[in-house]
Amino acid sequence: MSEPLLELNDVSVSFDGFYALTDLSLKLYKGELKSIIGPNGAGKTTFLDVITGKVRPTKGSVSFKGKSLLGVSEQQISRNGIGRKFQTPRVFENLTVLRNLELSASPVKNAFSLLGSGLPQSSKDEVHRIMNYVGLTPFATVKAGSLSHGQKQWLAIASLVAQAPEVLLLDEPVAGLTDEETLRTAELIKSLAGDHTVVVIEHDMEFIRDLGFDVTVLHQGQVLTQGPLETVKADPRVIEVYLGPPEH
Amino acid sequence: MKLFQRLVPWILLAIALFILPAALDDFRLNLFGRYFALSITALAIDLIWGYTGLLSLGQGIFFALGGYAVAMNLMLNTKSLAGGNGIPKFFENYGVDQLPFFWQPFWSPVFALIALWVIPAVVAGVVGWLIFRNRIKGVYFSIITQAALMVFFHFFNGQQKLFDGTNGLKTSTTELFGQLVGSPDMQAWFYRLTVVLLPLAFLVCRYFTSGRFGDALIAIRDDESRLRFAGFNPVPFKTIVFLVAGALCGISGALYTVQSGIVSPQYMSISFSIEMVIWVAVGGRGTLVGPIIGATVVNYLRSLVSEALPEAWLFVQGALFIFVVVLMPDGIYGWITKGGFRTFLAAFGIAKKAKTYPQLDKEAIPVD
Amino acid sequence: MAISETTLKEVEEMAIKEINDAGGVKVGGKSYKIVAVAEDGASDWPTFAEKAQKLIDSDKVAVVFGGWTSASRKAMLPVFESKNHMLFYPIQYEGQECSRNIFYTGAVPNQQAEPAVQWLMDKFSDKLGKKVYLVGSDYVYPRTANTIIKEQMKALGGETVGEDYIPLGNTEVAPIIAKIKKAFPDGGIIINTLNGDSNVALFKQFKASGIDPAKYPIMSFSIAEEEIRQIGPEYTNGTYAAWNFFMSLDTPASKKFTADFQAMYGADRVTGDPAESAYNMVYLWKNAVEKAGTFEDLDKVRKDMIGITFAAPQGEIKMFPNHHTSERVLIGEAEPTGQFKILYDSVKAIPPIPWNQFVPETKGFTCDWTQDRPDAGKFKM
Amino acid sequence: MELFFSQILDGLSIGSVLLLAATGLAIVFGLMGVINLAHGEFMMLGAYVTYVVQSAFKPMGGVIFELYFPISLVLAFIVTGLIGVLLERTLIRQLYGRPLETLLATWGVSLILIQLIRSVSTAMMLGIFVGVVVGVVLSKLLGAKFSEKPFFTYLNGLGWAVAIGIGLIAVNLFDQIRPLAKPWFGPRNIDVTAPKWLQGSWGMIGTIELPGLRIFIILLSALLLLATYWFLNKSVWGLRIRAVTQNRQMSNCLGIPTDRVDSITFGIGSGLAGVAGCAITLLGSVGPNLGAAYIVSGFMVIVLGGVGNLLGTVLASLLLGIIQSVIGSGTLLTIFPDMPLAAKGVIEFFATTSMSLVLVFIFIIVFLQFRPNGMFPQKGRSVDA
Repeated sequence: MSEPLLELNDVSVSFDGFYALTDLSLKLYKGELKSIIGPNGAGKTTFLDVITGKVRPTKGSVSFKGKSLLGVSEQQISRNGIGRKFQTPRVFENLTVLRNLELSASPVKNAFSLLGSGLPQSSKDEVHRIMNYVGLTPFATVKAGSLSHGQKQWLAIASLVAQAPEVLLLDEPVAGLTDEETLRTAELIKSLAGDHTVVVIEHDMEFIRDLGFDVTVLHQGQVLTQGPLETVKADPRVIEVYLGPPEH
Repeated sequence: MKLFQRLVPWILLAIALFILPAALDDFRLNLFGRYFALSITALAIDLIWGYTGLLSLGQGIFFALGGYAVAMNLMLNTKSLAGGNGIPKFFENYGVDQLPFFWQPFWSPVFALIALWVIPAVVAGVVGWLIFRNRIKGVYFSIITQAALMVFFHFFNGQQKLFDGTNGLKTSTTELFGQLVGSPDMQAWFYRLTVVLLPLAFLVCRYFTSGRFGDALIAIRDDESRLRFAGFNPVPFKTIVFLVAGALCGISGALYTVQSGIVSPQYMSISFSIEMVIWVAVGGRGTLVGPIIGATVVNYLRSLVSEALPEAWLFVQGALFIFVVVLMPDGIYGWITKGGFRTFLAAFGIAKKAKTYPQLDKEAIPVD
Repeated sequence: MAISETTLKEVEEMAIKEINDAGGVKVGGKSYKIVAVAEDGASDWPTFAEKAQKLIDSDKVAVVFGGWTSASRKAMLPVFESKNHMLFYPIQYEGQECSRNIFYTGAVPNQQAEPAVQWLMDKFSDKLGKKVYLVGSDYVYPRTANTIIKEQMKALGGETVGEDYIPLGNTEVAPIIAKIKKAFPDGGIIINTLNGDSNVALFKQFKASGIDPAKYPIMSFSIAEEEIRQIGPEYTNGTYAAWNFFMSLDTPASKKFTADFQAMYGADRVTGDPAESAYNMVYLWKNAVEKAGTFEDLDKVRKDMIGITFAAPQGEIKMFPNHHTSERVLIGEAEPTGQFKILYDSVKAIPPIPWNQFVPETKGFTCDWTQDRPDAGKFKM
Repeated sequence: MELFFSQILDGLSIGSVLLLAATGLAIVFGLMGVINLAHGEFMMLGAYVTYVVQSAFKPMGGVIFELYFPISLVLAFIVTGLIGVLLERTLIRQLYGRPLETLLATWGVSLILIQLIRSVSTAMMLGIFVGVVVGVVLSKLLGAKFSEKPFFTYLNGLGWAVAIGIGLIAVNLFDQIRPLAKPWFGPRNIDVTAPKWLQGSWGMIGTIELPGLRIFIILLSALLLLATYWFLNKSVWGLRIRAVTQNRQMSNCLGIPTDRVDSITFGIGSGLAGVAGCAITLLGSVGPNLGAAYIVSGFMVIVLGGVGNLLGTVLASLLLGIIQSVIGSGTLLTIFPDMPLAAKGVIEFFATTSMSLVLVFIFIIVFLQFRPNGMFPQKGRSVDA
């Protein structure tokens, strides 16, 4: 294979002596689709924090397209093409659905240019397409704060898509959704694959199966194992991590 | 409701331009001129707090800087106030016989007119950038702006030799175009000037809060770090609005100074800057008409109460803070526009209950 | 700061009540009752200016009595000058001012500070040398008063070893105590022009740091009986103050004044110089109005005010052409009772000299509003 | 050397006053996230408690009078603590998680407390009592009849407005009776005299005077700090408080009465303010405006030290105290007499009380450029959720 798009090398993150990540190394290639699972405290969210510049690793290196991401600000990483959806859906509650999406879709992010020009027509069309796809068009002029939890999840995902990043990092995209909504979200994410690199963090095994992505298991800040879901599920180490050591 | 919201600013302007001057005596009209000057500060605070979520407790700095700029120019250009060396008399009290260097450019009225908003803007820009750059926000931002306010207060208060210290600079006996600034005629002109500048300030604020820039401001207020992950750097946005707010406060301070006849370090007292916030809260933050109503109503109330029962004002003011924060977080204007009045009538069975979100009522959640 | 302004309001109301009870002000054969409109400046200079404006424009008052601290007067002065109105200011102040629109019934430095410095030198210079340390609040009165004291010390062949200013209302005086101890390791004379709350801190912390009045004579210009009550007599005991009136002044007029005041406001209350001065100004105005035969024609009242006398609690005082009154000079030592033991008494009233004659910039200047000249407020003698 | 020691002593004593003011704030701000702008006014209440206790002891005289001070320290803690609990139960409780709102509301409280102390009289207290009783009764009556109706909230508000009106009328009526109308304290400053054993000097070390009350305040602030530390880290309630701070819902599930924990935390913070106010009567004036002087510096200390960290609070207050004393007294000039003229000019410019304050604030702002979260920032994932 060619050069990895995103590469983590020996990354450790410690909070006051507690190691959230220990010597984690991981490669992500262009167009790759990956699910990350692991028990609570395995370092899944910290892993995303490191990539998106929210947390600076104590040691190790992170690079995107061959360039280091250490010390690069969140906004710059985002502009470089790494987008992230948070664990709890974070939307701008006092902006309407449409404006939430338009803000994310804006190709210029600079304060002065935002003062002058409007959104280009192409972006507007794109916003409407996405909004329509996630079924939020009837709510275009509703403030995001008054949407239901599931709708907020979709708006968050839609905003991420509107940002048009190369790498999409989705932290628990179906938490708190109904089965039906989960199904739809899986379809949405699958439809995004192909031209995007997608990383999904989830607990919901049904959902992971629906996605059909390769799975990486994190445990105590390290990669435990990788591979297709069925293989991983059969791995005794994974069973031990999830269910505790086998009793004798 | 929409029509009402659109009409309100025009109604207010008409009242200020035609009805008040006819109805009030010189002194009261002058007071209203001051309230409108303060309304510009309220607009500025709404811009940074109501829209962007930055609660600054230091707007007094910029207010006073604007006031000092205009007062320095007026004092320099008034012959009757000059002492032996042709410089303002108060310098003699402290044995200063040479005009401090930074007073020099204030001889020029053009410079003063520019300085009264550029200096506050620059100070706000620098202070704001230093704070925002370090991602200091929320209450820390409030406390640090308060500290900055104390720096300026102690500096102006302690420098008798540079600014006449705690005494402040007086403008009523200064001259402008050969007339006493304190004369009724001049005051009437300052009133008109204020009533013209206030809508301009309103338009400036609307320019910044409508459109995509305004969306970004609201996004900063709602979830700043999320905005970063969307690729926006909040620092320039915040610096720009803080700078604009600083400039507006400077203009407001200058207008207030010429109408009250004095600028003193007390404009940088802690309580004054916190009061400014309550004007916005009472009127309705996050709306542009609200702060104007708030500043005018609260200050008018203050004049009335402190004249009738001086001891009661602190009680009233304190109660106002608590009432607005706990029971009326949207303020007067917000309460009305958000249907508070209709809900009120509906509660008594007089009007139909307002539909909160008509779209939601349709149960239009598409599920395939 | 609100240490004792309210007393002035009370004493003015007392004077007004006395005048009204005696039939009011007699103008042109008719008697008028005085109606008082009270406004609170709230220790805030811009508010003083605003309220003065309101009294003149809205309430259309005949005269304004009031002000506390020179900063408040300086804030009101432009209002009175631009509206050509009339203000009576009751507190001792730094001089170097002579407004056509203000009458000053408190002491100027030649009626308080200068005799006090002279007295300190006469009494202590053998033991402690001709050296003084100046402590004051950071505003115009202490700054200007100390400029005058420094010039006077120079003229007396003495020396000012240090001066320090505390922002109004500040109560941290530890650095100043350190400086004083450095300047005077074994005692020396301290002149205190602090105003308001800082005084309490100063006296409490002086005592704790062993700055004992026996070794460090302290002369204060803003500590009257009322302030002593608020600081605590234990802390001020043995320090000195210079005033034009003390409650302990043993004359029938003084005793009557205090008795009347206590009858009206309670036996536990005290009078003092600022109160007496506030009382005097109401009567001076009444006498002038009766002489002028009008209270509306302010120019006439202003003209007839000159030369008006009043049998004040301190003795007879007179309004001079420079709009200041003559004053009796007294120096007292604070006692554990909170009263002053009078150590020096000029007996006769000293004429006021608003433009100070020790300071080179104003030496030789005078003020005379009876003269018809544009610079009547300040001209070379 | 001697100069050095006396500077340290001065710095310590200024710092210890800051520390006294900041300890309670640090608890309330650090543990509850509440910006209590009425903290200064709680100090003021503590000072007034001291005054009341002193006045009560005055007639007894002699040795008993000398004991009034320790008693007022304890009473100041209890009284202001209880008022703090009351405030928490009525107002602060409604504003958790909205620090900016607590800031504005507590500022309102501070204004009311200032004016209350100025104008409180028996007549006023009776009037307030009448108003509250009428209000509660009206609210109960209306509640019994209309609590289900949609307009109940407005009606209840109207009921309270009526109660306030009746209360005001009652105040005016009671005011007619002269002994009732006399203000308890009035707007003037009041005099609190330290007991004899605190007034003078406690002897000398070399040539350095040891001012009794300064030493006392240093010891007191150290003692309070230790007590606070012990309480938070070793006592059962301290454990509960820390648990609630870290995870409110979890604590609730574990059966910790979070309501009471909140009240106790706020009460202790307020009580500490009361003790600080009591101690401050030794140093300065006692009046309705006492609090304003300390509140800003208190917050500076916390921001500089790092929120929720007692060690940071201690170091920050001492650091600020020492800067203020060294700069304000112009000691640098004495230590380095041969410095260049320009530097000398600068130091002289700042060697006044007000300019040393300016320098302290500038120092804090510059410091935060390098350490935006103070000396000891809170670490971990929860900082920026």
